[in-house]
Amino acid sequence: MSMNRREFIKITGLSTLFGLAGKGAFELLRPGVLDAAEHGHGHGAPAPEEPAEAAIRWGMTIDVEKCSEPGVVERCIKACHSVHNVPDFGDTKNQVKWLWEDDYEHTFAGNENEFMADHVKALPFLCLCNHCDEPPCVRVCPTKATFRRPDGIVAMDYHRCIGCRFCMAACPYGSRSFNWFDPRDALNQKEYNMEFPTRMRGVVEKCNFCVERLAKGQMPACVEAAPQALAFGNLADPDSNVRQILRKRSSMRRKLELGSKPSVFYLV
Amino acid sequence: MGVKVSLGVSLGAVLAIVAVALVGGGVASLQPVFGIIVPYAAFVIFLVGFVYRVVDWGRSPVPYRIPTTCGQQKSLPWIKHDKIENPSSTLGVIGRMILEVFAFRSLFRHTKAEMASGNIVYGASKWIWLGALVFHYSFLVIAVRHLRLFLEPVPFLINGLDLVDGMFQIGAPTLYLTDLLLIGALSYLLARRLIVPKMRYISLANDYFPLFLILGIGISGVLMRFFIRVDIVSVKELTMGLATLHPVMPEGIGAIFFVHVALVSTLFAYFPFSKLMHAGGVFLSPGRNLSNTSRAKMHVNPWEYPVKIHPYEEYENEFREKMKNAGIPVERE
Amino acid sequence: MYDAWKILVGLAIFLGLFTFAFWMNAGKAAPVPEVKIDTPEIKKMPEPERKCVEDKHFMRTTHMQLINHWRDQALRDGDREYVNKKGEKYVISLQNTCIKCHSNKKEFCDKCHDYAGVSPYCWDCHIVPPEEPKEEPKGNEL
Amino acid sequence: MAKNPKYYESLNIDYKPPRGNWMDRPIDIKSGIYCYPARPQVLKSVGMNDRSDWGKYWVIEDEDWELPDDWKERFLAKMRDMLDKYRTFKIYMDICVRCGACADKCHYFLGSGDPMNMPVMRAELLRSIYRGEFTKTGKMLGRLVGARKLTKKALRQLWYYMFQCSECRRCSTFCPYGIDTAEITIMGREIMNELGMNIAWIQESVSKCIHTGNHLGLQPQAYKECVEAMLMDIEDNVGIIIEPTFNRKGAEILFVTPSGDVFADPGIFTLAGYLMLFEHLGLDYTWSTYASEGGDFGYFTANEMAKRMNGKIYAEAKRLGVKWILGGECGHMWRVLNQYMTTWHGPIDFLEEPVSPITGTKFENAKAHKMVHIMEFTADLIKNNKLKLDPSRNDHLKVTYHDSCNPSRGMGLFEEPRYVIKSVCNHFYEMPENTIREQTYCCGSGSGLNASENMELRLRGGFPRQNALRYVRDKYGVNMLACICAIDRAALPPAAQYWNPDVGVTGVTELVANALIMEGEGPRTHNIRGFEIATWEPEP
Repeated sequence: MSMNRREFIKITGLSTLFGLAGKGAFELLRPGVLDAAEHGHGHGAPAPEEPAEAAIRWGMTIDVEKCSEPGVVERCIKACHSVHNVPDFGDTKNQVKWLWEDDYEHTFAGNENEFMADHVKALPFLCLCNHCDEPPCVRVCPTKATFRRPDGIVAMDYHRCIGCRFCMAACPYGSRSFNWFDPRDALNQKEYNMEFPTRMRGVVEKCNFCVERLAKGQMPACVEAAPQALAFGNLADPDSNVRQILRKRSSMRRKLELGSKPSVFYLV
Repeated sequence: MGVKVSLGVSLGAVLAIVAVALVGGGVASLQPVFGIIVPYAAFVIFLVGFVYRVVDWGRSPVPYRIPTTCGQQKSLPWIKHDKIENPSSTLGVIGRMILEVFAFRSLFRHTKAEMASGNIVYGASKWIWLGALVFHYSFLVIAVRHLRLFLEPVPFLINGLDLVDGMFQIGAPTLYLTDLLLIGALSYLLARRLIVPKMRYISLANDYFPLFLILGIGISGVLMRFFIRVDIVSVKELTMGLATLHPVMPEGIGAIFFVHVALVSTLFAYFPFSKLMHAGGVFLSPGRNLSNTSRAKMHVNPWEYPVKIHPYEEYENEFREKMKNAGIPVERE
Repeated sequence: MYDAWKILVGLAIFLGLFTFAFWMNAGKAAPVPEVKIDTPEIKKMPEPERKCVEDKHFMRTTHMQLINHWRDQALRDGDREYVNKKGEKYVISLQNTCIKCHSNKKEFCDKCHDYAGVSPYCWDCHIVPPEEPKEEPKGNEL
Repeated sequence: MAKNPKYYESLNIDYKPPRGNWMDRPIDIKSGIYCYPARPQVLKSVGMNDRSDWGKYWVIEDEDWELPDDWKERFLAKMRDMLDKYRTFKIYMDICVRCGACADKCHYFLGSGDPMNMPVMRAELLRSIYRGEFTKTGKMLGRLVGARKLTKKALRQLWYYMFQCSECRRCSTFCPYGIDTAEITIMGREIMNELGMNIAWIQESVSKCIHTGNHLGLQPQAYKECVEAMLMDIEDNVGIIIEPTFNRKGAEILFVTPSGDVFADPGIFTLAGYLMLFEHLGLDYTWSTYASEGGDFGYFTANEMAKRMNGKIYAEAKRLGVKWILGGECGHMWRVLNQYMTTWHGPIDFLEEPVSPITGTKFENAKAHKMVHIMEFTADLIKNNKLKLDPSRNDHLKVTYHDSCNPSRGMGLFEEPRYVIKSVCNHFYEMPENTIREQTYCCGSGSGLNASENMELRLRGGFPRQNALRYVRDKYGVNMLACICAIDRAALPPAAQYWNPDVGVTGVTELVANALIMEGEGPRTHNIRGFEIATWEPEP
């Protein structure tokens, strides 16, 4: 555990303070230092801020028609929510959701295909965090609790979340939920997934593309639950499964006009 | 003996204490000296010295009732009396003292006067008030927080204070706000003495020394919490030993702990002999703790003695003829 | 002494405040907590393998910083492998590495934390393993 | 008289102190700043610690101040005695943290830039001796802890700066511990008084007062003449004939005012104001030639001397058999009356609790003391509609009010004079808030420093007040500065002449008398000063 500059800053909590006070101020005082410190750190991975050709960009394809098969959507949602200890408060107002079902009009509100086939309009759409390439939620987070990993996953550090909900306002897809109550009140203690933590009251949460499973070489829980409908892979690799699928099938992405570059593709 | 000497001596003294503690704390056989004997001795010096100083002040009476009046006196019933700034009752005095002790009321009045193109201009200047207030309150919270090492079980309120102080939950162990504030405020108070020419002129080594000392206490504490870790359970074993009067010296406590303790002990022992006695003095200062009622009630001076007042008889004897000529009545024709 | 009554009351308050801890502790012993490492998971291990990721002294003084560092390493950098001073590798996970062995929070974590007045917020999110009912302390054992 | 600094020179004040330790600086005793020393024979005449046993006259410029061989022992014995007698002294020596809150609050510092005039340094002069001679740490560590031994140099320095403090207490308002530098100065002066080291201006006044009853040394017939001199003016300008009484037994009220009011312009117009007001009310009162001084220059020498001088007032009240005492407009007179008088002489059971014979108001705040301030008295009259007033007679005046420092910070008399002024003047403007009420400035000449040889000090010390005055003069056209202190009325005119040449100085009671519609008065075309009201331009 050698102590480099970034760690020093982190341990004393100054990085957060600088985050709050504006990194710009620090830049003014010591131009380049911060960048150098951040770039100098790490395990070979470039810092998240760095725009560079990444080797990995995780993405997902959702075959909408296959999702309409009975039980698929429910199975996916249950798999996701139970593995991540997502609470169910039973009402939409306080709902916490990582993966959920919505209809065509809501999913593509504002840029519906003008004369979309009727049967498509009637299909259920699985919604989740789009793990955007240009995530607006990351830009607004004052504590950097939300950040974009080098592999394209938009991740959250719940320890840092202060519950300001700027990210919820910034996300165009409604992918984020706020814990108005202690989530453990709405979870069955006997059904806890002991390998994954819960959240606490006052923080925002969302889909994490199952980073903890990817680390163990597993597929995301939803993909595992419905392999016929969902596919997951590296969008940066032209030969990956998802790229091959996308080469063959026509797809849609949500709210492309916003320029956030979602990584979830709906196959229609 | 200029600023450099004062600064050098003060800083040198603090560094010397650090050095002695580092060396001594590193030697196992000396650890009981630095961990037990020195703290006990310093604490006793503090208590006895403090009480002695206050009692010594008490041995001198307050012969006259002369508080500074910073507001309207109590006079005619229709004139609004300033009960706090010019108290006429014990209650008013208590109010004034509470404001003074807990909010540094008088320091809050602080303005700065400067010359600008031939005129004196006055500016609000609350920084010294803020710096002093932040320093004192941070120090208080830090001191109270340390009770977790001297009480078992740790009272709910102390744990609560700990949580509030670490409420930003930055890092682990969590960063205390008061640690930042204390060191920030002390740095301000020190910088002010060094940078402002007037302050530099009036500052003595015994102004710099306590600043360096408390700064040293703060820095060694922060180092111990975040950088040069010590086993807190062993530390509490030691501190509980002190607090239960059954001192024990656990093994394996790092030297940084002894540095911290040595500096704190120095502060305790230094306190009664220094300007830090303002902590007791502020309560006893007759400039603020008296009511302005000497016209309504007689204040008795224990050593008052009669004096020779030029008697009227002598006066009349000397000027009788002149008085009679001027038509001024006299006692004896 | 003049105003003796007022001054003595003030001094009594002063002495009371500063010797508060002595009075509170009078006649009490404050035994140092002993942590238990007799969880089923640890018992399963053969004696020589019963060791934590780092040595005991390091863990006692610095575990919180290690965990904090782990958090950032795993969560922010996606690096879930910890190499200790001896070069041994461990998976970085509070839930799956630390608590797997130390499944007795009450007897292991809380003992010292309560003693030292430390209230870590780990358990706000991380799940405390259910402890076997017979290990629950029965009332006050004073 | 010392050469006064030119206006622009005075403005060239640098508040930045020199480098280095103050203890190393040579003492530069400047003429124009200090007052002449007291003469041994004057001290002797009042039985004070005279210098007759070593006898030499004392020349300020000399390095050697003709001190007795045992001067150190005398000084330190007196200091020990004072420390044992005054808790204030001990605490104020011990608890200063040198926070610097007082540094730029002193009018002498603001007017001179001399760093030793920062109140904290003035106190350090004595505090350093306290540390070096009375504390163990000071004896051991010496200069390191700001301690020094009592030397002739230290004594000279102490004397020089203790007589550059007018004991106005402005600094103590800002001190977080209420350390009252005025008290430290009082202690310092009293200790040095033990060596006969006082100043002529104070000591001559003390001597005269002990002898004749007033600082000016007016013998009874002269005092009476001075008062009566105003009667003709009043007759001319108001058309009223007044016949005041002196030393009259059986009067209800004894009136005591500083003798400055009977002698010098513009105080005499305040005196005329008293006469007219009391005549109008038909007050049963008397003047006294024996207790013909409210002020107390003894206060600037030693506690005992202050008490000796002040004692005449009660002695005279007792002799004449009055019911209570009314006090005129004066500064340190009222500080002494308020803070010391009852303790010195009390309990005062030969007088009655003061009740206004006109309104029946009981002055409960003076229950034990039995003495009422003229502003309290007049404010009560106006509030109860007992005075017919025509404030338009003061319409040619744009008035501002100088809170005289002693009644402000030694008493808290803020609203009464304002109420009175606003009732008798239509044009009243406050000076900036940092310069009034509890933050008011001294006139620059208080505590016996209104001699003429120290005019530079007085003008420099008067600068902050005059600077504030100039602000309202320029902004509102203020042309009259009202005050309730005789030293103000003596000291503000020369300072105003220097800094604000077109602003006059007046006592508040003069304004009252000018506005007062008296029964049987003639046509009021002229004010008390004898100027035609319509065309009058105030002269300083």
